[in-house]
Amino acid sequence: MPILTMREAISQALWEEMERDERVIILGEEVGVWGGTYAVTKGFYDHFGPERVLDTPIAEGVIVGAANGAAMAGLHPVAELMTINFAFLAMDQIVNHSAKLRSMFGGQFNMPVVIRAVGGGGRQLGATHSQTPDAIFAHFPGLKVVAPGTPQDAKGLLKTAIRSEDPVLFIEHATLYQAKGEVAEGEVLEPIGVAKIQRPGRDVTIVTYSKMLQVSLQAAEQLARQGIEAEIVDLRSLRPLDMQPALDSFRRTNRAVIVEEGWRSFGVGAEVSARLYEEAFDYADAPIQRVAQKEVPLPYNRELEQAALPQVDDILAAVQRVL
Amino acid sequence: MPILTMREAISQALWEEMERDERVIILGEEVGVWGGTYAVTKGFYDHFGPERVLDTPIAEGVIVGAANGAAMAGLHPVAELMTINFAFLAMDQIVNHSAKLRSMFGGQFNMPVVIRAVGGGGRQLGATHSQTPDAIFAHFPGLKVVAPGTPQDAKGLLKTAIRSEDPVLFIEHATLYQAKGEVAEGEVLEPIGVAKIQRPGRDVTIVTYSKMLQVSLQAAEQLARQGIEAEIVDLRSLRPLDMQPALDSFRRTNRAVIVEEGWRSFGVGAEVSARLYEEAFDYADAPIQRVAQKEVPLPYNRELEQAALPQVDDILAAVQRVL
Amino acid sequence: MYHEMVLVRRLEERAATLYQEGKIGGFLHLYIGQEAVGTGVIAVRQPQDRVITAYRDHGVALSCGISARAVMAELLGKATGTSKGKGGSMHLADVKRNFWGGHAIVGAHLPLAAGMALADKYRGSDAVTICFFGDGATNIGYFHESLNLSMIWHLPVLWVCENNLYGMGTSVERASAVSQIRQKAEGYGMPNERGEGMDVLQVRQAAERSLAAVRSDGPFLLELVTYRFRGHSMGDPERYRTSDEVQKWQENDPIGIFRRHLSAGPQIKADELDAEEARVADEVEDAVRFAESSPAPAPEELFQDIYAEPEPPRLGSVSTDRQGQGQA
Amino acid sequence: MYHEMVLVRRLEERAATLYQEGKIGGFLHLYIGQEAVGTGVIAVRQPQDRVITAYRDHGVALSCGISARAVMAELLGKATGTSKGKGGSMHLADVKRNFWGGHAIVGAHLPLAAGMALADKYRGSDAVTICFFGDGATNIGYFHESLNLSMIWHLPVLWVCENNLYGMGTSVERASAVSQIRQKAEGYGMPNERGEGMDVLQVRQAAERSLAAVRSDGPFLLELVTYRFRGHSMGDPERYRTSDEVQKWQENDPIGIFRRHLSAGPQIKADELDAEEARVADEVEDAVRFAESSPAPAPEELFQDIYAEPEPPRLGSVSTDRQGQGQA
Ligand SMILES: Cc1ncc(C[n+]2csc(CCOP(=O)(O)OP(=O)(O)O)c2C)c(N)n1
Ligand SMILES: Cc1ncc(C[n+]2csc(CCOP(=O)(O)OP(=O)(O)O)c2C)c(N)n1
Ligand SMILES: [Mg+2]
Ligand SMILES: [Mg+2]
Repeated sequence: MPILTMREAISQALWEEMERDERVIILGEEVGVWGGTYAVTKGFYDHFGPERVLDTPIAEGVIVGAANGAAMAGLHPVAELMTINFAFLAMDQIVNHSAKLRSMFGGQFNMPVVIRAVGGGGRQLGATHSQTPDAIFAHFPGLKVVAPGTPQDAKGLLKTAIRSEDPVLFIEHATLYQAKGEVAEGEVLEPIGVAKIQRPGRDVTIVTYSKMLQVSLQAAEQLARQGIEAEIVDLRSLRPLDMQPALDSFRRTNRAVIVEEGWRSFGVGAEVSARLYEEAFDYADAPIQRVAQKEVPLPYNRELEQAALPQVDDILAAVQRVL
Repeated sequence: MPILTMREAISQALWEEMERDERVIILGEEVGVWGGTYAVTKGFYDHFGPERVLDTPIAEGVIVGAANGAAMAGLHPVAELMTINFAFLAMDQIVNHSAKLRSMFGGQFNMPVVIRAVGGGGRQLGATHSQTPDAIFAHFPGLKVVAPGTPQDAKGLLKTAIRSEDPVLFIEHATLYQAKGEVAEGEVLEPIGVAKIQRPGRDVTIVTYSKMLQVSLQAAEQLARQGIEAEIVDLRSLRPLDMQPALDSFRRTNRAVIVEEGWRSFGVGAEVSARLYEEAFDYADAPIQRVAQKEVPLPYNRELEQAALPQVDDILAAVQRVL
Repeated sequence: MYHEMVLVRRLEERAATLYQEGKIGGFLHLYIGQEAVGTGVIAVRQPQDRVITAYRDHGVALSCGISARAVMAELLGKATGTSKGKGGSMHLADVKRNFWGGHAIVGAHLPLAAGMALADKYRGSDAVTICFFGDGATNIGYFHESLNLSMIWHLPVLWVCENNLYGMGTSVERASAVSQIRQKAEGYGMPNERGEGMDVLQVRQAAERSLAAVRSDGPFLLELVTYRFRGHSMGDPERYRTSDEVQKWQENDPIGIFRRHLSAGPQIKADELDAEEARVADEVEDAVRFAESSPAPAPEELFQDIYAEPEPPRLGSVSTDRQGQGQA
Repeated sequence: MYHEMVLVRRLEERAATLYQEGKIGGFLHLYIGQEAVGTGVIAVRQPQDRVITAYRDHGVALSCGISARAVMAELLGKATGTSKGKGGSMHLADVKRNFWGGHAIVGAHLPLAAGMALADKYRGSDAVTICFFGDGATNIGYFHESLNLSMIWHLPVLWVCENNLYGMGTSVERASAVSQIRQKAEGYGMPNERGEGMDVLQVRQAAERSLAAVRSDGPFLLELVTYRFRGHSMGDPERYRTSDEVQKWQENDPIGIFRRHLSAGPQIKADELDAEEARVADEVEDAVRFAESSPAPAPEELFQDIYAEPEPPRLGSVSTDRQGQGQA
């Protein structure tokens, strides 16, 4: 199978869906002439033209709002938020409109909008530009929240999201664009709302997603050298949240560690932990551990920032606590 | 002790702090001439004048943003958001600015701002006007999130919040304003970040806050008639989240039910459940239960809306599951 | 148009009493006094033109051709309502009639209007999106972002500001740097007009001109000065205005003005108008009967309509569903 | 002012190389080409006047009197930096010098400026808040809400738009309905002026006039037309503009223009200016030495400064702290 970077996989998904369906348009800051601040839409403007690749003013509220309106009118717009930190400026459009309009009007129309947003820390961008607030968006029924951790999933999930008749917040990770991985030939489609075992193992269950999937896989390598086989469950989407693979794994290993990049409190790990206990209380041989970001606004200084972000060693320590 | 309604208690807290400290001003939609849409600031405009009670345009971004700026300059502004649903229009100011400016600039200045927001469902206001998204704000370090469930706490916590040098999101509940309770005479101050046992009991621990405290107390009454004594822990603030009383109680009862009005997934119950297990794993005799809102945008129709909101019966059923 | 205006008036008067009786819940914002605006503007729209407005939407909904029955049923939260009883007074809509709602977050529907117009333009349709909003909504960021976008992208939107002089209890003068909303359009170099909003014939003319302008040259801001005779919503103390002021405005009641116009003309007799009013009265009573006898939405409806697509099957097996996960 | 402008230029040129060497991380937005704006405007501010700007803040920080050492140390993330190494290039600040930062969310500091001015007005101070922002920032809702509020409340804010013709890669014409930013002020009835931004003397005059206008009559929008010679930030492909265009602008380099002014006058000799440049070179090297030899923030600093008040004691006892709860 061909090896692609995350960037190439996402770019291919967008390109293929735009070729496939005239209803797909892209709008956002610097998606056109610039080619995307992360070069994801490089070449799109020249190929698809300014009618389908729209550079917007710096105005997140109307970027998502106009995408919502275009979706109401039957297009399948892909709105790009330069980073998920700016999603807070479009919060009302995302949680009050993308997520609610369909049901509030009794299902009269669909909201086939995709909101792409780049998240994650680790690039010394300071407190307002380094967040991983994925969990808060997953709190809202009506929305679907997808966050792939491999090129295969990025391509397959984004294509599914664009074809979907429902609103999808598609979260990419700024430090994963260079990550490489195999991507199947031909039509690649992955279902939204289905978690996936990314590494089999018998000793401990690690539940994670997005960038932390890669960090968890590194931790698993080291654990393997110590004879500890970690099974890694990639949630892939936070809403719908598919707990089945994690539950099946936990019922076998009886030990779980949840790894997320965002802050611990009211984060993804809390929900996953609560559900594991709700569904498999009797299988827990040790307290489920959460590995997450220290609860601080991320500082600029590199060492401080790295100290705040979850590292391989944090995962290893958490695994030791459950064994 | 005098009996006050929640409205009177909140109004008194604001009034007393404005009398006490010239740095306190109020700004928001309809806080002045109208007297507050929930009549909390009735009479303030005439007494304190337009310089201290400012009617704003409908522009939540600049309401909270101007409050942030005034706080940077040393005032203790109280910004009122007509409902917490509109906080999404000020999301960037709340989570990127109120919560982060102090640490991002190395502690050069404080952010003594209070953001009052009315939340909660049950009034047939439809999907965009009925939310209880408290948990998502509690996800952000730098912010303090307070949500009282009794008049005594409302008065004492709001006064502390206004005197605080840190940013506080103070969440009131639209259907609690008429709720009555005893409020101590004289200076009433309650600490932020300290949970409280609102009802002692030996059989099961119910962890809750805000409106659901009242609903849980009703459930406890019924349980008492069946000979089941529920201990009710009121979190009072979600950040800081004081787990000590809940942990102490759980270690005694070995059974816990968490009750919140908001949606279950990625909500308050998830975090509390995760922490109870992390700290008191060996004390759990039954899976901790979460009682929360059904995961739907709240509909207008009264029966459907009530079916989605947590009721006394849901709490009773959850308690049965843990006993 | 006379029938329409009287229908709005009577239906809302009836709704007010039903609200007092507790049969209507939530918020109820009456359009009474502003009927000429919605009626006059929508009178000139073509079928392909989309309409979207804020929560004060009963009049606009009826003008778009939604039946009194469907409106009243929605107010009573019935399954036969425009939004199956899930939206309520603030969220009427009927996309078959190109009426896209009823939106309760102030200003938030302006970006939606821009987006719908973008879609029509993209498809090469000559449809215009007519977006109604209040004076208070022109102070929020959405207004700025949407008008700017509509200009740079030449989006076919007719921006209609219903300036009823107050946003809740705050007068335009206290909330807006300029008291003529039309002046805000100058900041975008957008053609604009400020017109009389109580005389439906003048409204219709202004709407005709501006709608034509949008079809040929792009966005246009039409400000119509009007007044709401009732409180902002039910239970408004109205401390912010005097009863004199209200009375003075009530003297040019849009229905009265139009009735005078009609009676002035030769063809229409007063008794015909009275007959019209009688027909409206029947229509409203029929709507109330229909609504009251309509079924409430079924309990399962709570979990319907949230997503267009079912969840992947496997999720169903997670027994948290039993605990009310619903669509999560 | 000459010293100041040259200092900004040289310090940033040095910062650019340090960025290439990986000693500076994150984003680095250079002010090179726009020095006349910050220098000329801040030259006329009184000590009580507050200054706030966006992330392109090195020049404004230096003009406010922050030492090259403190700026360079912040860029290198050192404990001796303006923000203890926690803010970085985009978040310089020194409230003792009434410089309130460096803000990285486009437009978000405009409401902060309005609020600071509100506080000064409330206290009866005659301080003015000077708020710098880019052309791109004038399309976001914050701009609209803040300018409107400043008008209705007569807040003493001097709104200074640094129109460098682009917001990242998007030209003013493509992003804004009006290419003259000053025209947006008309929508608020706000006095305004569009001026030359490359000649520091003209800038200073315009700033003097407009600052006086704010002190006497309230908010004023001053648009200064300028140009950034470098990319938006490090690693900008610059597909959106031609090198010819950049070259043409570089011909009226603000430092060159000012140098010609000075040399024209009788009192200043060219060699004095050269000596000045030499002093600046030393100052920059000293700043780099200082920054590089400064200590990094201590590990404990990670949990400091987040809250002004310690948490209630009891919380400490919850052992989740051990697991890195930090201040939660
Ligand atoms: C973002 C937001 N803020 C506040 C409110 C509460 N609110 C509902 S209607 C209204 C007044 C709107 O005034 P205007 O736009 O003039 O419309 P009118 O009611 O006069 O028709 C307010 C403040 C809201 N619904 N949404
Ligand atoms: C709300 C928000 N959206 C997008 C960005 C990304 N961004 C940073 S700078 C910038 C361009 C700003 O242009 P302008 O206001 O003209 O300032 P200039 O860079 O030209 O000085 C953008 C889009 C951001 N920081 N904040
Ligand atoms: Mg109005
Ligand atoms: Mg610019």
